[in-house]
Amino acid sequence: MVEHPNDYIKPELMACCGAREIHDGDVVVVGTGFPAMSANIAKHTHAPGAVMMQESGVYDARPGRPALSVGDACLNPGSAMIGGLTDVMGMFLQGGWVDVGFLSGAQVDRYGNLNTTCIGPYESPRSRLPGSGGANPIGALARRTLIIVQHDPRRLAEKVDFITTPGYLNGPGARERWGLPPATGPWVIITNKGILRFDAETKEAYLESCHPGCTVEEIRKNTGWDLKISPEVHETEPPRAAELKAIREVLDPHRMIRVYEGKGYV
Amino acid sequence: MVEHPNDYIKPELMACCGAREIHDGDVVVVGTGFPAMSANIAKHTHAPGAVMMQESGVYDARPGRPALSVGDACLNPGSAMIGGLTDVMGMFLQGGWVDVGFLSGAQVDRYGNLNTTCIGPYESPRSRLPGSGGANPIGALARRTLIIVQHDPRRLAEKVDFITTPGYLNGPGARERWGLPPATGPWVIITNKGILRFDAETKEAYLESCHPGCTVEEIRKNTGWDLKISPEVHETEPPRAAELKAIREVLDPHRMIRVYEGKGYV
Amino acid sequence: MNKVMTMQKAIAEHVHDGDFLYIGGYMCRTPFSAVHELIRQGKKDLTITRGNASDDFDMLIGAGAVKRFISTFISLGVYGLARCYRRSLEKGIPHKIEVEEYTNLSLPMMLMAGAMGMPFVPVKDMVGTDLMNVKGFLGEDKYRMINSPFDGSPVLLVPVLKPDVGIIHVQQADEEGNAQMWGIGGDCKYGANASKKVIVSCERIVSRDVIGKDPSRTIVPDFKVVAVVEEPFASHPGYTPGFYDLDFSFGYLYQQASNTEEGFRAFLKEWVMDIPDRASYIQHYINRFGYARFRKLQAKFDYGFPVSYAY
Amino acid sequence: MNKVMTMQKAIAEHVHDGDFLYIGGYMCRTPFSAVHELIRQGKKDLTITRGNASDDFDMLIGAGAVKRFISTFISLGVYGLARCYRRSLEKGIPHKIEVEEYTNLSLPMMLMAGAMGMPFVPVKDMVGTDLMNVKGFLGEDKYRMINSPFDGSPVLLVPVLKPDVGIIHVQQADEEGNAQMWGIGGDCKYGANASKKVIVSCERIVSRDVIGKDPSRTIVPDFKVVAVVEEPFASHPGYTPGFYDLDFSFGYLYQQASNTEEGFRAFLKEWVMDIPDRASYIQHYINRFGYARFRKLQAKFDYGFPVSYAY
Repeated sequence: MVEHPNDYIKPELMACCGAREIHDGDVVVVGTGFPAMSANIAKHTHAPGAVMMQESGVYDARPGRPALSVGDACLNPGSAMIGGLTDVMGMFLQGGWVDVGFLSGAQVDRYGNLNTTCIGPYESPRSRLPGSGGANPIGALARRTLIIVQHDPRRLAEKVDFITTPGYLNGPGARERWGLPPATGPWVIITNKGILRFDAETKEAYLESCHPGCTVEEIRKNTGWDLKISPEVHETEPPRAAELKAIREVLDPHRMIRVYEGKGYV
Repeated sequence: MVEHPNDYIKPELMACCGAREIHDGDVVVVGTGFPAMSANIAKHTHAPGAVMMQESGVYDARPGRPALSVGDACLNPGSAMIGGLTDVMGMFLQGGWVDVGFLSGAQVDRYGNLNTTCIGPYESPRSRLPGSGGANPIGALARRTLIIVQHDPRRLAEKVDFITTPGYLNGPGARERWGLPPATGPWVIITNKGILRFDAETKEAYLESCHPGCTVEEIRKNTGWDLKISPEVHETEPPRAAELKAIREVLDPHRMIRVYEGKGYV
Repeated sequence: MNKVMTMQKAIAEHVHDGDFLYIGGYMCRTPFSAVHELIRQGKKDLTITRGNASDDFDMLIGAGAVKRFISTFISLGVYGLARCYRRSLEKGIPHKIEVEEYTNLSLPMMLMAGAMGMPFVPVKDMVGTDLMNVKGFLGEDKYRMINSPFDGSPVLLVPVLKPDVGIIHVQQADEEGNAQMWGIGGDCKYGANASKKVIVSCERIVSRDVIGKDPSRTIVPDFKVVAVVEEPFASHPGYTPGFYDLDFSFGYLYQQASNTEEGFRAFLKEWVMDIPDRASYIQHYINRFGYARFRKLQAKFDYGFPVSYAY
Repeated sequence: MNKVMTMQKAIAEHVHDGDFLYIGGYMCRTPFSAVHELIRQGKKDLTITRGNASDDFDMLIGAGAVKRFISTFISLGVYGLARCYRRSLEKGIPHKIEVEEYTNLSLPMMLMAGAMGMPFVPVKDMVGTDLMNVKGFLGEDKYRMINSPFDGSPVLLVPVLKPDVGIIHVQQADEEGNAQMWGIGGDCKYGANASKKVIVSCERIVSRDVIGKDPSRTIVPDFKVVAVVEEPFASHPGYTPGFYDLDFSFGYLYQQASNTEEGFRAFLKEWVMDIPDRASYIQHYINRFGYARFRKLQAKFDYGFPVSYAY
């Protein structure tokens, strides 16, 4: 019988939700913070054969401190392979070897389309954001894209101001029409309130589970579109003892994860 | 006043003819034997700034023995850069950085088209040869291709059995029509009997000079097409003392070049 | 030919107003001393590019040196959005730069294609998104969609990039410019080789013999290089593997300063305009923060194993 | 996952009749022990490729293992034309193989494009020559000419290659398959990474820690590798930088033997069919030619300098 200690914090729950989406043997493109944490939890629990890479060109890094960027100095010593962007983004991602990619964004819509380019009109943005970086190719080419985002109506928007990264675009068949590889696309949206999955037919995100303490109504109120609810909607499984053990004893002994409390994503 | 010792052998003369076609600062793709010898003579005399590379991926090798192939073990230690075929053939040659390439072949025609594929029909060859290797891209992309070949009517043929490597193809404008880079193509044909150059208008090879001891008649008789003769046809300048010094004291102290005596090329 | 010179001379002689510059680095091996020199010499109307830009590009934009930016991403990493970049695009301060946006797949492929002399290169990303709807100074040439002549499937073609000058920082180079690098590469190898000429700064100049002991580490051959500058600590506040770490607190200093236009100007005066060269920059760093903190940035000793290329 | 196994097992489990194989090497790091095992196990109907083929490909063709050859060039180097290749194409002995001919620019670009997931790749060579007039088993898909959608100029597009199995020999690898190489690369890195799975033979198996001390040397990551075979001297009569030299007299032996069909059969019996594995091959070499000659092939000591990736 699986144990669920109740002394966890929300970022730990979200990291565990991400970890559970990773299968043993998966090739995972990670960024920093949450994604790295989730992938490492998976590696230390149910997916010891999962392998990780950073878009900067690093494969199977052994950082001696938590990496604060995908190009961090601590990713160099001890990694299994270091090349450049054309190696990880080209040979591995475009080459079709990447199973899982983690993404976030300022806005995401019901089809999992992400915006990391601008708030407001592109030509005269209210807020100019960093741009695609590796997000667009990861969303275009990874088999399963895991989206981590804070749950509020501005972020889970009826319409994103700019589609930086392709989800299911304008719905069923759109990715195929554009020639994106088969069996790729958004897999799940993990928020600080619940977990959304994508309907196989409509490609629209629906609510699968509410995190402990969150209600369906609260989540609907905080979603920018008329969110559909799974008939089997249930409570998100809290962090397991083994997952928390991995986080607290191995991955994050200094509990740096606390900095994410109150924030939804990295 | 330049000294011309008369104790040279024919391969030394041919190597010197090749050397004189290399300008200071040229980037040269060399093979083995003659081409390497010619490039090194140039480097030790009038073109100290010339640099050499092998298609196998080696740049500025410092071989401790004469390389017997472009992938020879002796090309590894001491070279300035080692990559792969896409580095030398791709980044340097197709990238537009190569000034001079040396080529040879079983047949060459009046337009400098070369055959290293087959003698006889392609589908049922009398003699099947190695194929293009790096020859086609060098002939297509190097600014000046230097062709070294033994002078007989079968090799300097009216028609080559197979165009492996582009010279001027079927004449003026052909390279341009195929989109080959401007200001590239065959520059000279150096044989064991004389030196042929290409007419700026007709793109046809004509006799510029006869090696000491060879006559225009003999050369015409040994050419497979009706070879045009330059009005200023003259005797090829014999090896200079400085050139022979470089060969005998620096590059080839064991006189391995003797093995080429009687043969026209490597 | 010995190409060793000062950064001042390298930038003055080889970079001209209006040039298209590839500037390498990925937090890793940022050629920051060259970036400072570009600003000091008041270069302007530059077009700049690389995948994943950071504080160095933000500084060039804030200083008004940039006209156009072929971009994939720009941020201050842990310190969030790039302030000068935002001011330029949101408020036109000091002026609004023109941006052409690609991704960390397509842009490196465009540099690779430039290095390899290809006419264009097919990529699988970008399709279906607004990245295809916004076109900057490249206009219709930002990309072309075709149907594959092999199987008819839709294929996105992007153009090649051939910068006028490539500027990179590496661990070591010889006097003629053979440049050797290890660790995170970003798009450095292809960006430099796609460029018409290359300026190399390095932590140390080594003999040609040292280069020849490990030629597989060389990413740019000397014949492409026009200047070699021995510039230890050149990447600061970025890092160079085997030499020094990222300077996180300096990154914070830049973020705080660049929050306001005045703060940015003051930062530029103190760390760039009033500083003649990299040695003085380090001197100023030590005066301001103390040698102990400078020392702390130096890399730990953790050497690997030598190899042989002999026969 | 530990993937260390014998070459016998690696070839038996991972190579099937009719497979498309990329076999690396360029005289340098030829995976000859794998080639012998392919012949010993009587694999047939293989399609094989790499730029600049040599005696290993000639032997596979002579042994009747090959149906198709995607080629740029094949010879015995200093020892002239490839005998078995000629017999196959001139006389149909043992059978006539099908050849698809490219060049040392286009074929490596096709492997690079395969590794990078491109749909096709533009190249600047081949145009205007008979290489465009002869089409083998790829038929019309050998290439396509288009006008550039950017500027209308004629552009040759060649297809990508995605071999079923890549077989390479490197200096060192760890038990999971992270493979490290230095020296002449040929088209090894892209050929291996273009393949659906990779068999790695190496001069020595090293720990993951040793790999991590110099990760920039890694050319194939473990997740693409299905078998790791520790096989010292595997390239003989080819060479491996830092380990042993080319064996010129053995090359002459092969040339002389392969001059006739009978001679080739006898050579195959003595050096392949009657030999169970690489250790026995070396044993036989020493018995036949003496340890002194074997010793002479070992590389001189000429190590370079270690580097650090630390921060």
